Order: sequence, then structure tokens, then C-alpha cells
Amino acid sequence: MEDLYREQILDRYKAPRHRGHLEDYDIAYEDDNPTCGDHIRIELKVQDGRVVDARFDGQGCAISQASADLLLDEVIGKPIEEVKQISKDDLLEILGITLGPVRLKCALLSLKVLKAGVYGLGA
Amino acid sequence: MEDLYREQILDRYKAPRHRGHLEDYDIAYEDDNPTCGDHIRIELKVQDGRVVDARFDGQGCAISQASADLLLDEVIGKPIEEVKQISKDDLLEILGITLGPVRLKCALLSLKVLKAGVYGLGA
Amino acid sequence: MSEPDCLSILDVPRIRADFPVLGREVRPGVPLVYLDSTATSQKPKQVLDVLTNFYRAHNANVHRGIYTLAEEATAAYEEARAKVAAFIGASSPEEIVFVRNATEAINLVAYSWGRANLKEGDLVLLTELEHHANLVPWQMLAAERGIRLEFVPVTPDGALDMEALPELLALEPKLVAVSGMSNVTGFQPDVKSIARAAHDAGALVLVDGAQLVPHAPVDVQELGVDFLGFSSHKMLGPTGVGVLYARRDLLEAMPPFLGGGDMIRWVKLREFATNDIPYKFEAGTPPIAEAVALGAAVDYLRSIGMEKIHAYEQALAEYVLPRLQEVPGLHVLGTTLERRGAVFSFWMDDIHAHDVSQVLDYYGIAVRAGHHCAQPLHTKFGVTATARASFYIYNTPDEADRLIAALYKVKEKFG
Amino acid sequence: MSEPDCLSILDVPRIRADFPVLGREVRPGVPLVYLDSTATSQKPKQVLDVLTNFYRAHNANVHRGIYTLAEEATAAYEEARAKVAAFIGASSPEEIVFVRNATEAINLVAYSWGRANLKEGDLVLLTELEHHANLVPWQMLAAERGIRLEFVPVTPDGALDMEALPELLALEPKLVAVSGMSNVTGFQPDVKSIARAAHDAGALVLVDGAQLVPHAPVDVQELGVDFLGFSSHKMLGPTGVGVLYARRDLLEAMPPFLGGGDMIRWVKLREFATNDIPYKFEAGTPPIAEAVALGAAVDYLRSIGMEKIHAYEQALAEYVLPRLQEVPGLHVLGTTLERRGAVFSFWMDDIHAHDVSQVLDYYGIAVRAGHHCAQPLHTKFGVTATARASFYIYNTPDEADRLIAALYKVKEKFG
Ligand SMILES: Cc1ncc(COP(=O)(O)O)c(C=O)c1O
Ligand SMILES: Cc1ncc(COP(=O)(O)O)c(C=O)c1O
Repeated sequence: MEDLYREQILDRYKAPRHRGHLEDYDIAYEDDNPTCGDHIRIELKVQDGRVVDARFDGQGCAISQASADLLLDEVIGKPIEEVKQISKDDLLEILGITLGPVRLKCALLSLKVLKAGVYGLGA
Repeated sequence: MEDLYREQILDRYKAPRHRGHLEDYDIAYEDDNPTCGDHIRIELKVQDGRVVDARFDGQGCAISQASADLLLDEVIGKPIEEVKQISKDDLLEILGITLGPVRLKCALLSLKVLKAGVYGLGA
Repeated sequence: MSEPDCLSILDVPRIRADFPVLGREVRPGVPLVYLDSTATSQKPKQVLDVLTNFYRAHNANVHRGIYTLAEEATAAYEEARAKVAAFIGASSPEEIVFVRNATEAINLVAYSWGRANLKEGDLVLLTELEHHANLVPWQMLAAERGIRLEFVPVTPDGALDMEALPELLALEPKLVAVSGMSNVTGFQPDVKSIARAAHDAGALVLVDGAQLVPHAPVDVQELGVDFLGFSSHKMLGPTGVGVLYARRDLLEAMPPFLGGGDMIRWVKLREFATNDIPYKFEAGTPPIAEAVALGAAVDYLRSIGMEKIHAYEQALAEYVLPRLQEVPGLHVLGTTLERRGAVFSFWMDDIHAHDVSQVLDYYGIAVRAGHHCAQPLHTKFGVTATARASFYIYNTPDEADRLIAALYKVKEKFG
Repeated sequence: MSEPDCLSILDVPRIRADFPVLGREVRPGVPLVYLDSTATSQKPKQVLDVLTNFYRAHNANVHRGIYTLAEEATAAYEEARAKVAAFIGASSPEEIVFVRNATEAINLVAYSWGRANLKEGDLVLLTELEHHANLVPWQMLAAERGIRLEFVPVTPDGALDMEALPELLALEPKLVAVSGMSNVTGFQPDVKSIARAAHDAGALVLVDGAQLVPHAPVDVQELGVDFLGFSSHKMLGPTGVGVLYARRDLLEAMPPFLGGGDMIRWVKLREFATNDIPYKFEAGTPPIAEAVALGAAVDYLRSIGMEKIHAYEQALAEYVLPRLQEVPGLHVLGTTLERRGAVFSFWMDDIHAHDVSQVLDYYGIAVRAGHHCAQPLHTKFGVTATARASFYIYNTPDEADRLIAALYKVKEKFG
């Protein structure tokens, strides 16, 4: 547990910084993990090719929700081209934990949603 | 081999006593074992409820053919009612060998044909 | 039920010694508490010995060979069939078809019996308790053939609403397909009464026995079951083999399902004739070693006694359920103590089942999290996922205590 | 080919030491000579160790569990899939579906791809060499859907008549389904050329790899195979598991076959959505331990090298065939030495194959007798049953000598 539920993750789960909705956004996308019911929606505000603000909403396990919150830390302020470069490994490094196959899906749901959004699947 | 191909069986296989056909018969039946192609036909001549003569024909392995020949030894001269009583165990005792599941089917084909005949399936 | 009362029913420490995996530590110093036997059971060394001994001394393909090994392998395989037949009270071994698992057993019935006997508008009556294995094959048939599906409702305490049955049977279903024991609520429907009523209404009865057969005595003739499917891996046997029991006359009338070697009487280039039952339904090389080892699992279960196993699990349920319900904010899906096995699915306020399971794993406790392949039942109860702790003959009340203690830790962590 | 030449290819004595059953005596003083690997192969201890170790230390159900054991079991199962994919040159593990055996693999294609893509009058091109597993599923589809079947003829020496192919392909079959190696004549059709020609004619290509995959290097991409089915038990792995390889785009477009847990994305009472490949085709608990052990069998085969195995068996064929043909009154079904494995089906004048096999068993020699699930091929050659001796990596030229010597005894006995 020490390894999996690091303070950071429980923290972000209980008191997320980026949970909520934007009044006005340029990109939004949502998806879920039907097996366990994890759900994530991400909204991005983009100006001059740069993400100026972002929010997520959703429900699910601590890993999936904390991962979304930590991911948005990374995203906010970055040019959209750099956001596109964020990899699975980057996110796992931010999370700082080793995950089994099932939990990996939880952790990566937010990234999957983000990517689908920035690659133009969202509106 | 000593146990399975007793002299008696090889003998009967090579020089059967009852192989052939009757000019005139009251009961005849034939069947086969489709897996291995063993085939047996049995013809019986019945007078006053008693089997007065019998022949078999067919092809297949030594066990199936010798079993038919030895079975007819038993049958000839017997009242049809007693023929109906001949059991699987009787035949195996006559053969005097222990058989695995596959060979059992070979050994019992003649009895199956005989029974089908005397119980009126043949004409 | 107190701990010692439970343990007077079954000599669990002795049983545990037969299961190598139970000696394992999940991490150094953290012993395994395996509470996921509903997903798959562990295997005693008696079963593993038979499995490896088959390969080490008797391995050959079955049914055709005349040589020593092939005869031994065939005899062992057919003996396993006879053991399974006796175990569930079938009238003969020919009524036992070896398949991969309970899922394939039900699909076989849907493909073979279903496609030969059900036409557009015909009704199959299921229940809201069902595992996906007893839903999806019928949904596929509904999509393909236009058969109708209706469902016996589940009560708030996780049992079947038997009062709804007469009305549903009045719709004249052709088949009533019901789980013998829910893998979520642990409820064990009264199969005998359902079968009697179904037969009176002119329906055949299929029982999904994946959970029932490992946990309770089953006699298909006395229960009046026409089709029964179950899996070896949930009853101490290996993966890769399961059983379809069907009444002889049904099996004989059913068209074949899979085509290939062994299921044929003869084959020409453009046509074939089918073999006798049960071989008609066993195309290709069967799970030989697995079936033989399933026979050893049946021996093991019989040596303990299914009555005793059932009684032990009922006693465990009485021990565990109230203690679980004492955990604040914890809700059990399936609260009846009547006709139930020792399976407990639950959710905790504001804590996702994944997180529950993960924290429990930290304490060595293996429970499953998810919808347990019974999504409609979860939907009905308004939850997406539950954690599920399930007990079998090798689990102790002490392990239940450890589970409860760890659940308080979960609350602490996430509170 | 001389004995020492064969043995310079493969270190057979060392290999034999890995196979516990080969130390067995059929009767006291009569060691086993196992010449029936075409029916099922023996298993090395490396495979048995992985199999039992799975149950002793890691056993859990796959895909859903979050706890340690379940994660280990899932990782082991998926690793086996990746090993199999690499072994046959699949472009990704998702193209590997675990089934029971080669027979189920072919049935899966017939049920799923066949029923979705073939309509009345469509042609499936088979060959006269085929095993029942690659005949009966198509005959069933012909009876149900009115598809047509045509057959590439077999030549008198037991090979395929490739000259007939262009004419048959001109009939525009939708699928060409051909054995990669005959289990009767040992002939190994030129799959690559057949696939190229079939593709040019607009057909897909299914290869029955039950015999090919255990005995020769296979690269599905290089061969141009669209579907490939094979069985673990013929390639040193356990019974109860087999493989369907299919190209990703085909698998993705195919409707599901069996319904139940794991093959779904979500389930409501009256509808479901399918999971991603390969899970879409794996309903219910898969043969987990068996797949993991198949992975170990693949490791074992790779550690020897499929090229070497193939070369050794070709050398054995060159050693055995002429010696067999010297036995007076003995006729081999399949006399070509080109493109062949070390499988020899034969009949002896006036002696039934059962009797041949039985006498050989007396000398400890295990050969199969019958039609070897290739009845049309036997009919074509005018025989009902043959005896079949088949060799694998653990068989020696010395064992072939013992076979030949025993065949002379058979003649003596029945002469
Ligand atoms: C060429 C061929 N195809 C298919 C099969 C069927 O294999 P299985 O019985 O493992 O499904 C066999 C095995 O006998 C075979 O030799
Ligand atoms: C009630 C019930 N039915 C069917 C199944 C399916 O069993 P299997 O996956 O072995 O086919 C299960 C197993 O999870 C079950 O619990």
C-alpha cells in the first residue's frame, strides 16, 4: 500500500485540484472503462495553440481519479503539440507507482481521454 | 501376444470352420464397426426352434473374425431361446482373452449381429 | 455461528494442508488469504498428482489406440466420466459431455438444442441473477432467431422473487434457464420447485451449475434438471474442462455442435454420420488429462462429503454476514441467510471496489472487484462494481476475521 | 540416411531424458517405443513443471482480479499468448485466440466467419488429404447454408495434385482450407504457393496446422495464411488448449462465436456489446494453466529450433521409408520423400491394422490403427484402416529398427 496509495495519490483523490467544469472550452472528451465503471471527462481551453486551462470530472477508483488530476497538472500551460507527446510512461512516472494489468487501465483512462480529445475526436 | 493371440484365435482366423453362406436360411443379419471396417454377416437355419446350421462371412481383424467363428460353435444345435441368452461374458470366456476397450468392440461385433438377427431385425 | 462451531463441521486445517498454494506468502511475511474461490478454486495435491501422473506415465490420445498407453488413457478418461455421472446423479455416463467450461456447456445447448427447437417468438425464461454465461448465449439466439427473453426478478435481499414465477410460466416458455447459485449474492434458488413448476408449464429446465455443483449436493434426477453445466476449475479441478449434463433422450435428439474427429460414425468427402452420445458432442481431442484430474477432484470432494461442505459454508455464511454488515458504510448485495453459500459481494460508501480490493491485497487478502460477470444484477442494485469475498472448504473463520479487520483499515485509509 | 547422420542433427538422447514417460515399460522388461506423436505428443518435464507450478503458486482466474495472484496469473496467461504469437510470426498477440484444440479453431472460423460471409452457392475449396476436423465443419455449413465444397485431389504417392489447383481456383472459392501436413501421408503441401494462388483468385486461406506447427517452422505472414488452427497437445503442451490465429482485420470483423463472460464489453438484460479481440472469442474461463504450459512447450521447441526439428524428421523419413517398404506385403500410404514429415501409414496384405498394432504393442511399440480421422483419404486408397507409426524429436532411428523387426514378427505370426 505504501507503494500503491502514495500520499500524493490519496491526496489528489480526496482533494483534487482540477475537478470541475470550464464555462467555456475548446476541447472536451469523455470515456469509460466499462468493466469497473471508471469514467473520466476532460475539458480543455486552448489559446494560440496552448492549453490555458483544463478540468476533469468523473467517478471511479482512486487511481483513475488521481491520475486525471495529476495529468492535468502536466497539461495546463503546455502547447497542444507537447500535450500530444505525453506518453504512457510519462504519466506512470508522474504517478510514481507500479501497477498490475487491471490497475494500469484505471491509471491510463485519463490519458486515453486526453489523447482522444486533442487528436480531434472531441468538439 | 501369448495372451491375446492364443493359438485358438489365430487358428480360427486362418482356418475358420463356419465361414461361408447357407443355401437357404431363416435368419440373416450384418453390421459393421465403421471405425475399423470390421464387418460380419451371420446366417442361421432354424428348425423347430433350434439352430440347425449357421455360417458367417465378413472381413476384419483376427479378433472379430475368430470371435464370429467361435460364437457359431456355440450357436449351432442350440434352441433359439438359449441363443438369446448368450451374453457378452459368455463370448469373452470362449475367447479366453482380456481385451482393451477398442478390441472389445471387435470381439463383440459378432454377438451384436447375432442378437440383432435372433431378435427379429433380420429376415 | 461461532468459530469453533464452524470448525466442528469440517477439519479445515487438515484440508488446508492438501493445498500447496495456501502456504504461499503474497509478500515476505504476508500470508495469502484466498477469498476468490467463486472465480476459481485452488487445487489439492491429490488432483495435481493425478494430473502429472497421467502425463508422466499414461499419456496418449483416447478412443482409437490399441496399444497399452492408449488403452490406459481411454480407461482413465471414461472412468472420470463415470465419476462425474455418479457425482451428480446422472442415470448413465453417456449423459456426461466434457466441454471446456460452464460457459461452453450453455452455449452448446443454445447452439444445438436451441437452434433445433426454438423459433421466432418462442420464450426462454431467465432470471435477473444470471451470470453473463447464462445471458449472452440466449441474447445471441434472440438476435439471430427472434426468440423472446423474460426474467424472474430479484428481490432486494438478493434472492429470486418466486411469487413472480407462476405468471412468467403462464407465458409458456420453452426453456427455463436458471443459476443454481448466484456468484454475486450467494443465493441458491430452489431448483427443485422451479423445475417442477417449469415442467408442469411444459418447459425444459437448464441449470447453470457453475457455483452449485462445487458447493452443494446435486442429484439431477431428484432435482428434475434437464440440462446442467459446470466447470472443473471451480470445484478443485484443473482449468480447461467443464461438463454438460443432459438427459439421454435430449442428447440423442440434439444435432451435433462442433464437427471433427471422434464425433462422427463415418465421413465421406461430402457427408458424415454422427457418433453415439456423448461422443457426438466431443469433437477433436478432448481435454483428456484435465478430465482425468477432474475425476480426482470429484473423489476428493466426495471423500469430504458434499452435505458437509454445504453445511460448513452455510455456517460460515452465518458467521461472516453479520460481521460484515457491522462495518460502517458497507453494504452487502445479498442479505438473506436462507439458501445461501459463503459468497459476499459488497460496496463501501465513497470507496471504489478497486481500491477496496487493492488495499486488501496489501494485507494478503485476495478478493475480486468488478461486476463479476453479472452486470445486469449490479445495474439493478445501482452499483457498477462490488468487492466480493468468497469462501470454500479451505477457508477459516479466522480468515474472515482478517478480512473484517482489513476492511476497517480500508475505511481508515479512505475515510 | 544412416543412423549417425540423423543423430548428428539433433541430440536425441539428451532430449529423451526430458520426457518422463519414455522411461516407462509397457510390461516388465518391455520398454515403451512411442510412435504415435501424430495423435498426441509426450510432454517434457519443463512443461509439466510450469503446469504444476502454476497451480502450486499462482493459480487464479485471469483478467479481472486486482490481487497479487490474479495479476500473476493474468501476466502468465498473456505472456503465453505473446510467445505463441512470436512462434508463428503473428504480427501481434491479439491475433491469437486460445481455444480447446485445432478442431475448435476450425469450427470457430466456420461458425463465425463462415456464417457471416458465406451464402448459398459459395464455394469452399478443401483437399482430399483433410482430417475430419477440416471436413465436417464445412459439411455442416454446406447442409445448413447450401455452400458448395470442392476438393484438390490427392496423387497416388499421397501428395496434393497441384496441377488441379488452377482449374479449381477458377471456380472462385471464397476460402481455401488446406492441411499444412497430412496426419496420414506426412505430406506437407506447399502452403505458400497455394496461399499466393488462392489470394490471386480472391479467396482467403485457412491452414489446418495441427501437424504443421509441431513439426516445421511456421511464419503466417511469410506463408500468407489468413487463418491457422493448431493444438497444444501435439506440440509437447497439455491437452485442453489450442490456438486459432487469424489476421487482425478478419478477427475484428467477425461476429462472436460463444457468448459469456470476458467476451463482452458490457451486458444488459437484453443486449450486450463485444469486447476487443482476442477476448471477443474467449468466452468464460479459458484453459489458463494449459495456455501457460503451452507457452513453456513453445519455449522448449524454440530452444531446440524448428528448423532443426524439421531437418531431423526429414532425415528420419529418409531412413525409415525405404526400410518399411522392404517388408514384404507392406504398402505405405504416402511414398513421396519430398516435403514430408516422419509419419508412415501402411497396410499389410491379409493382416488387419488392428492385428498389426496389437502385435506391435506386445513388443512395446505404440502405433495407431484405424483411419486416423481421414476416412475419405483411406477410401480413396481403397483401405479401411492402416497402421500408423509417427516420429517426433524424442524418437531414434534405433526405434525405427525395432519397429521394422517387429513387423517381420507380425508377418511370421499371421503369415
Ligand atoms: C491434420 C490434423 N488436423 C486436425 C487434427 C485435430 O486435432 P485436435 O484433435 O487436437 O483438434 C489432427 C489431429 O489428429 C490432425 O492430425
Ligand atoms: C454462476 C456462474 N455461471 C457461469 C460461470 C462461468 O463459468 P466459466 O467461466 O468456468 O465458464 C460462472 C463463473 O464465473 C458462474 O459463477
